[in-house]
Amino acid sequence: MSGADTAWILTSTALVLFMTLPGLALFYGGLVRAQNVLSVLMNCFAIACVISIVWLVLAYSIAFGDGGAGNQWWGGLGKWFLAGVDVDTVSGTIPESLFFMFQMTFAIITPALIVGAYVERIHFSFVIVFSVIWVLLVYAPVVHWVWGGGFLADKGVIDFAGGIVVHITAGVSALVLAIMLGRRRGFPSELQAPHNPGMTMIGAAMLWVGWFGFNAGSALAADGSAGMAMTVTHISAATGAIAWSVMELIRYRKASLIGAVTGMVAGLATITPASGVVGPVGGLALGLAGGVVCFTITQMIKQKFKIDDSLDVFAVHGVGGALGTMLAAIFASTALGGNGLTEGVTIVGQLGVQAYGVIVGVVWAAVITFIIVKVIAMFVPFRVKEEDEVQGLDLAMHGERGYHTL
Amino acid sequence: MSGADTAWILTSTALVLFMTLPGLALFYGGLVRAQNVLSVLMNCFAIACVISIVWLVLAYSIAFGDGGAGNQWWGGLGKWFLAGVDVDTVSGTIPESLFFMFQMTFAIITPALIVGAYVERIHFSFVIVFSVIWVLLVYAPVVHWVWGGGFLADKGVIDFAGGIVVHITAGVSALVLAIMLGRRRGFPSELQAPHNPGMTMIGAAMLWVGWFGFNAGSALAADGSAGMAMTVTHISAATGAIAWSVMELIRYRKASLIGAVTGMVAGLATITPASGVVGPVGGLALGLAGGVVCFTITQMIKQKFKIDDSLDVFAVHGVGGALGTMLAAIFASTALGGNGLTEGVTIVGQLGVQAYGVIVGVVWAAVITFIIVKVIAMFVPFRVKEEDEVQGLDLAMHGERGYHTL
Amino acid sequence: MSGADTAWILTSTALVLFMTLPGLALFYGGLVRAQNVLSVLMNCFAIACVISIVWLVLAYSIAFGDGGAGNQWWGGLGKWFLAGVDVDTVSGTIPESLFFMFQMTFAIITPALIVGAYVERIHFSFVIVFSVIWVLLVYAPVVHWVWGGGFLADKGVIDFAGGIVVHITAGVSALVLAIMLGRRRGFPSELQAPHNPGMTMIGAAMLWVGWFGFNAGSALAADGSAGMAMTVTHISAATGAIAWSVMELIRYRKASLIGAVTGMVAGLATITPASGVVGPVGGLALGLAGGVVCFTITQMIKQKFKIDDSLDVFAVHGVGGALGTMLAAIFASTALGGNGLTEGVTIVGQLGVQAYGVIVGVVWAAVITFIIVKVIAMFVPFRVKEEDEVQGLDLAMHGERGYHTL
Amino acid sequence: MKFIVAIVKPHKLDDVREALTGIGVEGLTVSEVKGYGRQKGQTEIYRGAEYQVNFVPKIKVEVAVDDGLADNAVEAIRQAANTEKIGDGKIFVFELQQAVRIRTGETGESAL
Amino acid sequence: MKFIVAIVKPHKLDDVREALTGIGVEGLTVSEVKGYGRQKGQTEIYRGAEYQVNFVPKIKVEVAVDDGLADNAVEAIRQAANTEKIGDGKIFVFELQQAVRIRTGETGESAL
Amino acid sequence: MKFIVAIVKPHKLDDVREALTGIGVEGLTVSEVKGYGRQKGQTEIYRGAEYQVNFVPKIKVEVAVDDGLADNAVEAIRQAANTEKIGDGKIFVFELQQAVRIRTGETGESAL
Ligand SMILES: Nc1ncnc2c1ncn2[C@@H]1O[C@H](COP(=O)(O)OP(=O)(O)O)[C@@H](O)[C@H]1O
Ligand SMILES: Nc1ncnc2c1ncn2[C@@H]1O[C@H](COP(=O)(O)OP(=O)(O)O)[C@@H](O)[C@H]1O
Ligand SMILES: Nc1ncnc2c1ncn2[C@@H]1O[C@H](COP(=O)(O)OP(=O)(O)O)[C@@H](O)[C@H]1O
Repeated sequence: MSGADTAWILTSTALVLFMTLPGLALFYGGLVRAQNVLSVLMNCFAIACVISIVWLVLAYSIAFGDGGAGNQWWGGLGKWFLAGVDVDTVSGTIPESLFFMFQMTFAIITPALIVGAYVERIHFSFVIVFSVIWVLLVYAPVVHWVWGGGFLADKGVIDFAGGIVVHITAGVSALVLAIMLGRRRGFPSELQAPHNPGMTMIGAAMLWVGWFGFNAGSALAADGSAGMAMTVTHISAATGAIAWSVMELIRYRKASLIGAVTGMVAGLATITPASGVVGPVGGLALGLAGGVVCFTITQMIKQKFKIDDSLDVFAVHGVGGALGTMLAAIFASTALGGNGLTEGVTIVGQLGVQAYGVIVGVVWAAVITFIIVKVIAMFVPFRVKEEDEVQGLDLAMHGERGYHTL
Repeated sequence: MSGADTAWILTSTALVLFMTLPGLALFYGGLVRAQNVLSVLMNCFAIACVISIVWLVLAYSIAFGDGGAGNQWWGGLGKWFLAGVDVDTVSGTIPESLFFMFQMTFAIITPALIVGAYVERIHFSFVIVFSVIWVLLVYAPVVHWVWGGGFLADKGVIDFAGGIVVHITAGVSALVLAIMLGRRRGFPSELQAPHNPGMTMIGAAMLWVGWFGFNAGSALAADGSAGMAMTVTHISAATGAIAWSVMELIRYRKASLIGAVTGMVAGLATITPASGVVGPVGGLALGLAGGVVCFTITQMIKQKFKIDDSLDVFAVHGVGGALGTMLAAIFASTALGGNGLTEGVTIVGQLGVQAYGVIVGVVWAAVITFIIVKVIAMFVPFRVKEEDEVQGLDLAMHGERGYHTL
Repeated sequence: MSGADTAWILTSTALVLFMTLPGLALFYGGLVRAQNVLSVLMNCFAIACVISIVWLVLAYSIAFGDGGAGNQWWGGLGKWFLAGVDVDTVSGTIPESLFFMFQMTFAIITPALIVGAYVERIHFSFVIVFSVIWVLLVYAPVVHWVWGGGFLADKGVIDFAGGIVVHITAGVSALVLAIMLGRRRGFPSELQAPHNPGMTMIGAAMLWVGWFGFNAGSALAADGSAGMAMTVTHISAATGAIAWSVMELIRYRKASLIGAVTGMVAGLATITPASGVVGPVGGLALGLAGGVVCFTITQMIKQKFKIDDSLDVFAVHGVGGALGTMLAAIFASTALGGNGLTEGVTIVGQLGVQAYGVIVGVVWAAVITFIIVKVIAMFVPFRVKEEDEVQGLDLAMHGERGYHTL
Repeated sequence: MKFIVAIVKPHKLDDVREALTGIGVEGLTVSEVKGYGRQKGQTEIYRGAEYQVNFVPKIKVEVAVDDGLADNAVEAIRQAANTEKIGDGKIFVFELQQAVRIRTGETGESAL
Repeated sequence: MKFIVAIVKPHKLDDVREALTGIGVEGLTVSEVKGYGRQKGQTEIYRGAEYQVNFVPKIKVEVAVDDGLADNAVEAIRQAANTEKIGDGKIFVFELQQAVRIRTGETGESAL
Repeated sequence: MKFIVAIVKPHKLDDVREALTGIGVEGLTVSEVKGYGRQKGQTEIYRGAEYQVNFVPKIKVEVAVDDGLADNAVEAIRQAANTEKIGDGKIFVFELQQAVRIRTGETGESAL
């Protein structure tokens, strides 16, 4: 066991939890109407709580257990309730309890990302039931395939910190769920503007800082790999923000704060799968690609397809994650400043592997999400009543109001 | 000296300071009227400042000095102004300057917890004088007894990260102070609702993240013990939140954000003394117990006893801390996944020791708080004038207002 | 390479980025009118993004490259785009990629500090262009002189974490820029009060916590030097806050939250250059000096000189940084609990060296800022139109509004 | 001239504005208010304590119109704001003695 | 019908509401306003600079009543809002030409 | 007595207040409102979507005056609030039947 690696992963775990609570919650909370802000915060908070228990009871075992004969597909149930793990158990160079915690924070943020698709109209009960089942059937298996020794790991898919595992699964499921749930009242022409862009910026800043734990923590060590992952992550975030702002300047003559921070998230989602294999120039390239492409898709989803993926989960995370997964194959090459592909693998070969991984992630997330939404909606209210939507979910679902002045 | 342990405790110190500034300040600030928000923030901030100086000048020495013949009772004055401590002085495997800092952050948050008892009506001068004397006469001695080699340590009391030291002392003193100060105008029937639950949630999220430093930092090492402490802490927080929310659902048909985050804090307070000795199942059990019991007591204090412990410091911290201190004896047993009690000690035996520790903490905190409040109130204004209470403390005490729009 | 040092500097990097995003942004954002809050957040955010790229492309090389024959003056262009740095490159005991990142966070916050001088009236384009050129021509060279082996390092100037490098350069440039830009409409008699002091306090708290990374991180190691730097930093922050509050109490009979947190920043700016060489008593002394002196100068700048350095960047950072740089020479002496000056150097001798460093910093920052403002203003709009100033920069510059309620 | 004050449900604001512009009204002024009436506020729960909220958020629309337009305007507001649920609100009509357009100094009906 | 507008101190709102319902008023509308008058705002201090605050937070209560109830209502408000300190506020009474209940279309006194 | 309601641009509030106190007005009440009229709100952009903002922030100034002061007051407001740009706002004048000072119970002009 390495004390130094342990020290860094303890810190990284705190950083990644911080990304969701309060980072992502604020990021999303500022973008909705004032009457729905608490409901968004509550969604993120409640997901963090229930998924923590789900992770302990079953999901960690499915993701990182030893599935024996079926290990290609899942990790089995052997590690439920952390069976067999005590203070002294080690995973690599760190305590397994810590590895469990670090990975738990990923399991929390991934379904929390989906919140952005269904804000302002979903029933709270549905959020809880959906998130639990989604983590068990979509997230945990994909983790196992990519990071737990499953079939995508065997293929050699590169996904350093979760382009497929986190961003594609969340982004694609968000799109499916948004379509099934339907648009918000007034979408797209008469929506209310984000009630508190400053809150969104605070959340974005916390995501940026926390992402150091996400990507540099994924090195699972306090070494040069972590240092370089942090560097490229940061560069991509900055470039993504600049790229998005420039797109806005060209199109609207003004660069907005919300635009800049959205571009930052796009840059971060894009670099995530590649953050352990590319160099600084790769960081620049991926941030630029993420900013420009995600900006374009965001417009298309809303304006052309009229899909109310309310806070652009698919356009930013789904698209960014897929883009980064593909570009990782290219910018990993030493000629572009990367760490190099595995001996004997060509860029084109790796691109094929990456595409395979992306497709598996997209299809699995889409199909399973479709099925579980259909099934859950039979038992649990899916969308709130129109008058609750009008009044806002804070009062309707939680009996509270976000701002009291009188 | 261990660099790895030092790295983690440097981080933990930052995390625990973050719990108070701005975590706890926001947690409390969101729960009061808009006209008192700055006063709450100022209380927490000012306590952090003055207690830092008090800790340097005297309190650290009382808590962690070598009291010689009287070491059962206090640590003496030998270490005032950190006498004898320089860059190279070591405490265990970390620099003593760092140990001093880490412990200082505990000395800051403990009196800051009490703020919740007296908001919206106390005089600012009283807050300062009371906090200084309270840390010297209540907090520092109890720290010495439990962690500094005093008589409770000798008895074998288990209090890993401060159930007795932090939560019982703060909770009990809060109750005494709330009774002595009297109720807020309008309590309990005509209070104003919390002015900004979102602010409370941000603070709660910071408390959760910071608590990793509090509990896993209390291992004073970057090892498996820290990893497991982080795990059980997290599980208990999540379970506490869920438990409280379910209680609300049963009783009011709605789960509120404020309820969920309060349950989280209850879960955290409850696990704190036990976080170094129990396993994941203990985390679940203590979180559940903390959520249910603290919810029940919160209602009783307000509705039955009509005590205006305004932000429920006693019901959450006092009760949670005591509960966790007792349950630590049970869930430490290896049969329940814990690390095991000391060779030769039975659960029942340990329960007796724990009860002894709890009683000592409760009695000491109650009696000394009663005395010092009586004495200080002779010299310093205790409660503000009624018109200042109506107008709000922000303007009356600090000449500022929380929100300017016109 | 040391894993432990790496773990701590990874953390410190996250902490220092957190100081700017969202710390400083919130600190400043709360102090302006509600109609300018997003513009302040956007200034800080945009500076973080563009300076990150500038640091990668050129500034890091200028600051920390090997300038060969001209190394007294600058580091040359050899390290542009991190040329020659890969995953395995080491700088001291940590990966060079990490050293690059850690230093980048300093390069971000320094121009962001200047934001306080020009809020509520500057054109956004000017902010961007100015910040880029300022980092290249003012910041990066001074870093090289002091920390990169340049002529001030040769002289033996003590500047542990950036009194000259960060606070003097930012503070002096802020003053020059504020004078050149002119006062806000209504200054000084009819300004609007800070729209959200609570936001300022949140930012201040984040600055405090993040400063642990700034100062204790500047030890570039997880050791006693970091522990002691953290201790003196904290003590100085607390003392600065108390000192400022007492000044307010004497003068206005009330201690405000904004005053307390401003004093805290003054204490932090003052201790920064000295944080690696003084002991706890030095921390007390520097905090006290910082609080009292910066309070006094703040009043003078506004009331006597009627300069609208809107958020007191010069009075707090410029003055605090210079004061701390001088006092470092005195409180470094072992008699006052410090680590001692270099063998053979007297306090008076060191004071001379420090004064030399301060003067070089002040003159360079003032002259170059004056020149670049003059030049940039020929090509880029400097101040917004009066009606945009009245309406607020959020809408005028970014097409957004900070708070939506209707 | 008449001065019409309508208290309506917040989500009806856009409908009311469109109805009024539809009949030729060129300007209006709105503000956030809280209403007390037959419609009761929802109970809010905090820390296990119930807070009975007496006031319900409403929007106040104020519009000055020519005498000739007054009845039309009242009717337009009524139809646009009506949901047939308790709490739909009230319309109040006042006599307006004088109106002035600040920019031009025009007075009377031409100021509207 | 009369339309009564009262400007009162914020913490008196509940007393005023209770006094009005006590005499049979069934609805009212309130909003946050800032008042300027004999009562001066407190000085606020920021960064060692004093800001003289001209405006004081007040609550505006608006209530339409039958002619018969008008005097009672004015008196009820006056008593409930009175603290005998400067800044207690004012009550203004207007003639109300018409009132309409949006939900039902009722007009006149039955609309209140 | 007259009751004057002025809708003005937010940054003109201080000028209006000074103009009114200049002619002897001792109190007034202001509130934040949103206006709809010839002046159009600025477009806001969020995530690449444009939001056309219909309402513009305005300040409502309400002041009760003696009959004798009414014309002066209207003129004072008009001059102070005038920027000669669209959206400067309106002034409305009403007949005020009664005014009461809560603190003393004074009525009529002496209550102002
Ligand atoms: N007498 C009144 N004077 C002023 N405002 C009133 C009066 N009665 C009702 N209102 C306003 O009208 C709103 C709706 O009234 P309410 O009694 O709830 O339902 P309804 O309009 O269906 O009768 C209230 O919330 C209040 O703002
Ligand atoms: N002439 C007026 N027109 C409109 N509102 C007024 C007028 N005079 C006073 N007010 C309102 O009444 C409030 C109280 O008035 P003030 O002069 O402070 O004390 P008092 O009511 O005791 O005379 C003011 O804050 C303002 O809102
Ligand atoms: N008929 C009206 N009734 C009530 N308020 C009005 C009316 N017309 C205009 N207003 C108010 O006056 C403001 C200014 O009007 P606008 O038409 O924009 O410009 P101008 O005052 O230059 O004619 C509007 O924002 C609105 O608040």
